[in-house]
Amino acid sequence: MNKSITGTALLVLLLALVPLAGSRYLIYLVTEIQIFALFALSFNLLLGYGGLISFGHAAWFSIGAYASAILLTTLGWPFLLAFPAAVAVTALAAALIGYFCVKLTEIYFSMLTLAFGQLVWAIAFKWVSVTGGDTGFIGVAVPEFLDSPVRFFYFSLCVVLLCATVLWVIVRSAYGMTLVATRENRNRAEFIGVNVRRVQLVAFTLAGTFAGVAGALFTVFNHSVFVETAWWSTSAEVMIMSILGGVGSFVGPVIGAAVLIFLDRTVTEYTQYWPSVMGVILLAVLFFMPTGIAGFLNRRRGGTRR
Amino acid sequence: MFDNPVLLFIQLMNGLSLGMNLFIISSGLTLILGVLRVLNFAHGAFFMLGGYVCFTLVGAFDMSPMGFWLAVIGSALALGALAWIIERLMLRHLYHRDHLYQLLFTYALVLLIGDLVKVGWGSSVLSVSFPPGLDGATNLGVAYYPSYRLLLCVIGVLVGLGLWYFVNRTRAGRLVRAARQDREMLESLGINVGRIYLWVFVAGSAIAGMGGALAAPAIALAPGMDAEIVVECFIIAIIGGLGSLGGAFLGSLILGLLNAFGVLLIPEFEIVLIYLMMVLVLLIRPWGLLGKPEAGYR
Amino acid sequence: MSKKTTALLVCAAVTAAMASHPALAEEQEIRIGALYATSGPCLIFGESALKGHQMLVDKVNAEGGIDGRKVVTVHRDSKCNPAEATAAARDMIAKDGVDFLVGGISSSEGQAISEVAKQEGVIYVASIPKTTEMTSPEYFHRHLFRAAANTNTEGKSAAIIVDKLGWDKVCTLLLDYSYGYSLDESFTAHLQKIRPDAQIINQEWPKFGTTDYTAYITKTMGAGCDGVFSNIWGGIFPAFAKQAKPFGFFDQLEFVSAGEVGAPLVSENMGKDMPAGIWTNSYELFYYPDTPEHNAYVKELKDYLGSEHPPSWPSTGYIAAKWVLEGVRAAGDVNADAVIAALEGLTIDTPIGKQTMRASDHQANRGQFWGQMSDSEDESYPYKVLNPVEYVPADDLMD
Amino acid sequence: MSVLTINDLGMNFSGFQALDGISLTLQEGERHAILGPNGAGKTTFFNCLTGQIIPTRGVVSYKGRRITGLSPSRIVRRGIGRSFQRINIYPQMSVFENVQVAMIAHEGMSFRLFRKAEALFREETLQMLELVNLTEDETVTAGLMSYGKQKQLELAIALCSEPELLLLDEPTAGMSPQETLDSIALIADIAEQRQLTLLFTEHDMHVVFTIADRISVLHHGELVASGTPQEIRANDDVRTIYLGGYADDAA
Repeated sequence: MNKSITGTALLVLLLALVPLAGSRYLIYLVTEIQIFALFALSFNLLLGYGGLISFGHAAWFSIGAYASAILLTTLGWPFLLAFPAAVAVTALAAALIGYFCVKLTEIYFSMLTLAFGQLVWAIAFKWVSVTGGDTGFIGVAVPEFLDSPVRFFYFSLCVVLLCATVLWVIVRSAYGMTLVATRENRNRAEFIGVNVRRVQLVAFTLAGTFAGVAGALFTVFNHSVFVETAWWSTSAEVMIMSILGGVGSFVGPVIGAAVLIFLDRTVTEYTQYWPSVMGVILLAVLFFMPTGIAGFLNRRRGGTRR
Repeated sequence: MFDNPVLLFIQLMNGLSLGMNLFIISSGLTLILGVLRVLNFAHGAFFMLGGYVCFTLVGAFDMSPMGFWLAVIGSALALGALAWIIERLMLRHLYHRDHLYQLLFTYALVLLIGDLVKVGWGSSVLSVSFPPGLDGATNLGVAYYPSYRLLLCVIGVLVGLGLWYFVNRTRAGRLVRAARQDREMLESLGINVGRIYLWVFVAGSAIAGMGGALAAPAIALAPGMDAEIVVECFIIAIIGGLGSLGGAFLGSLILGLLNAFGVLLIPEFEIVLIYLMMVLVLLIRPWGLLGKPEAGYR
Repeated sequence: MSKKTTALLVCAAVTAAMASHPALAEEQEIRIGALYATSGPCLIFGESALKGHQMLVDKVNAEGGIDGRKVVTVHRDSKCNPAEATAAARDMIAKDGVDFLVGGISSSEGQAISEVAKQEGVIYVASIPKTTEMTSPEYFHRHLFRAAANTNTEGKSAAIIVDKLGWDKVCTLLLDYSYGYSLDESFTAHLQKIRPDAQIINQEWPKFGTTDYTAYITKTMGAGCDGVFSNIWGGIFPAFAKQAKPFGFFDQLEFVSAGEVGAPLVSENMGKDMPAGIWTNSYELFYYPDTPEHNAYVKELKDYLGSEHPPSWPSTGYIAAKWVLEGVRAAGDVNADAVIAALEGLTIDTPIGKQTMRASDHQANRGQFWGQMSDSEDESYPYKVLNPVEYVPADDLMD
Repeated sequence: MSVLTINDLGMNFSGFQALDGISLTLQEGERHAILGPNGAGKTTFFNCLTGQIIPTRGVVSYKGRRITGLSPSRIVRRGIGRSFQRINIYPQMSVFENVQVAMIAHEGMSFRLFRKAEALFREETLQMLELVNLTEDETVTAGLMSYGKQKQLELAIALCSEPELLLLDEPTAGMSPQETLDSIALIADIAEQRQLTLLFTEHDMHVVFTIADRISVLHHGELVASGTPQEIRANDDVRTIYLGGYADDAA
């Protein structure tokens, strides 16, 4: 156990040194990786631990993003109030919509999350006066203490690490084990007295909340919110990050996010056919590394329990 | 606007013809979804590829009177062949795997086919003109209506009847229905379910290719056209009932009529309305209007 | 967090650091970041505009650069997505050390890049985005310049033509997103001013991303107007026209279209399906005007692209790059403040005539070519052309 | 004191009458076997009792309180445990975790987000494993164990909710004769220790007649006969329907 703690501590220390490397590109790159790593971790709570395939996880990312933009700019709330409020709004939305989604199972659950995700996109697209419509919500009022790449890097790092730790504790908690049980065998879970739907609703709300945090961070990072983030391709992207990284391990999605964002930034410099590169990588993972990068590494080391 | 009966009639025809057009396109998706239980994101890409192949073939047959129709058949065959290769080489190794992997496989196809089109046909907007004699309108007594769209209605109904007849009246069709119900049971009876899956995937893709070719004259072929159509196909599949051909027919009609009459009633919110309808159907009848609930489970 | 996975993350971070060391910017270099989409639905424009940009840069470098300074273009793909455009713009500034940004196609991309330019203090010349929102007091900042015509110019030019055609009952067919809304504003206001008794009796708003326009076509035909003002732009116009033709839409109604449907490439793609008699615009036309600067540009473009009838989109990239280079020439330095001061009020020669950059809101008085689609007399070009055609200047239409 | 009362239970699957008017009462501590050929409706009967399917007719009440219509999780919390014909355990979790998560659920800790699970109810879990002789398999991944051991694990999981009534759906199906003997002895012993009421379906005549103190026979969804093993053995209709007339040599 302590082996992985020292490993994590080393990594966090290294991450903290990134801004000192003096390259703003690296700061922007790692900041974006942090945000999408949190987004992927929140998604994997549902997929890896709960066995629930959501096609609409981008809905929470964009609700968190729009909520923070509106609270910060249109309503002019102070940041330390607006940020948590945006996350709370997302949590509420996730709980409300989750209540309906967990009523369904298997492909119907996925389809309902897709439908709600697209509904969020359509509302964001049409509600021009509030969300800026297809042009997006441009020019978010970012507070002074966050207005430099380095300062925001550290703020984002702290928030992401805090959320990751909370997620880490949750997946190893009594609830976490119960959630895994509902994935392993829904029927048996019901027969040990567990209300499976409520367990899944809690997971859905938690996943939505942490996705909302990532969305709110993305707003401050970009100083704007774009309606494209609510389109289903964003939900597909976060799913690919988790699969690429390995849904079977807690850190899998983080690796998947890092690899995908890094490739996304660099491959396009060399070729306009980056979609094919992504397609080939996806095929390679599907056929040769089904447990993703983390799973592949773990298996090579004797495969410990996640 | 309701006082103008001619306009109402024409809007109805618009809705019906769009519905039939959408049915031709989405029927392939429903067939594959129903039997293989694979959510084929690449269906839109097959549709797009069908349009581009038709463009090339029309050019090759350089508009001999039957040129267009040969191109349509050619596109269907081309997509069927491509589907055959994809299934044999890759997809069939994923059947025993979790649905997620099949789904991501089709998403990888979307990325690859998108670039294939860009390399093969370049990135500019291409246009296939109407087959000779069908670029005008026919007099329906009440009003003139574009002949090509009327023909699409007929073809749509024919495809519907053809599929219905195949699935319900032929021996192969019975096997397909059985494969949909219980794959293990069929395998235990010694029936090569793999071959059924292959031919269903090939047929579904061929229909999508044909749909692309038939739609080509009425739309512009451009990169990215696959993304829009695939969401509409999913909406149709859900409203009608996952895997139910009758459902796809009904879902297509509903979407077509909604598009036609949405313009008259609520143009502002049509885009929101469609997704709201998708949500409501899933909540009230998850298995869709004509679908059957799977297990009698609570 | 197993040992092995942390090792992997460490080496990923290190390789990123090495690859990220900003290229050492020698004094003399002028580094321009060209943000044009080369993938995604709008790549038609991105690829073409980038070629125009590259053509000018190659020519300038061949002539020894600007006062001896070599011009370097760094291209990143914005993928027709504002979030990607934001990330690409940031990387260009942070990693590739660009001094200027050009590009952006849709208004959302334009706004996104403008926001990054504001934060990073880098000059951004918008090549294609037309939304007036970008240069509105709320979003305008001193590092932003716009080479493209804006929706005021386009909407008012269309109103002038509608007035000239003498329509009394007007219909509109505008796509249901910001481009449609801003055109509606400028067109309606100007029409009210120059033709008070003209009435807009029916407005259709086709859904974003729709592929079937028949419902809007027949409703518009049923409204009983003299003509239709539409912004169904060049990329999707072929689908609309082919669906409208069988209904006799273009026989019954006159048609004025914004969105560069007059671009030669659109005519070529549509061939005989392109309806004759419609009025529309284009950024540039290889066959008009017959001026020395324009003929020289067209010849260069023919050689550069190796096509007899070059498209109009390269002119957008060409002119935006020209503004940057002339700005540096006038300022004698790549320093942002110096170039901003030099650009304000600067007049430059472009293939489509003289352009002046307004000091007040950093917009060039970019006009557009408007004309009526008719058959071309030139046998080697069997497609429809704009004839009659004229360049509608923007000076009193921009606001 | 009657533990479980079922009256006029009926289940109609759109036309097919799976269960038709079953009435039965179970006394505390009773060991009641349900006999019946395949397709007689035994599993449907169990599913109706435990809330997986809502019966179209009839009322089931447990310790005097109605449970028809409740969800399985609520029924289990009332004190009814169940094992399944096809084993229902958590394959990728360890044997220890399989039992531990049931303990957590029983103690109402399932929604404790921040309580570390690793050491929770360690003793109770180990005791339960000992009860079903799975102590040395603690760290084994449940899905990899032998069929017999998985059945024992499922029994342990069912016992975690400290049921007073235990429903066992063919507990010895697919077992070798020796395994059957061991598992029967185990079940009888545990039932004895914990004063459990048992309701189980079983094919093995030997098992039924050694352990059950009352037997009911189900045929085409109807309760054909109900009584002590001797009465059932002597009952002619049972003999013809179920035992096919060779009952005398089976005795």
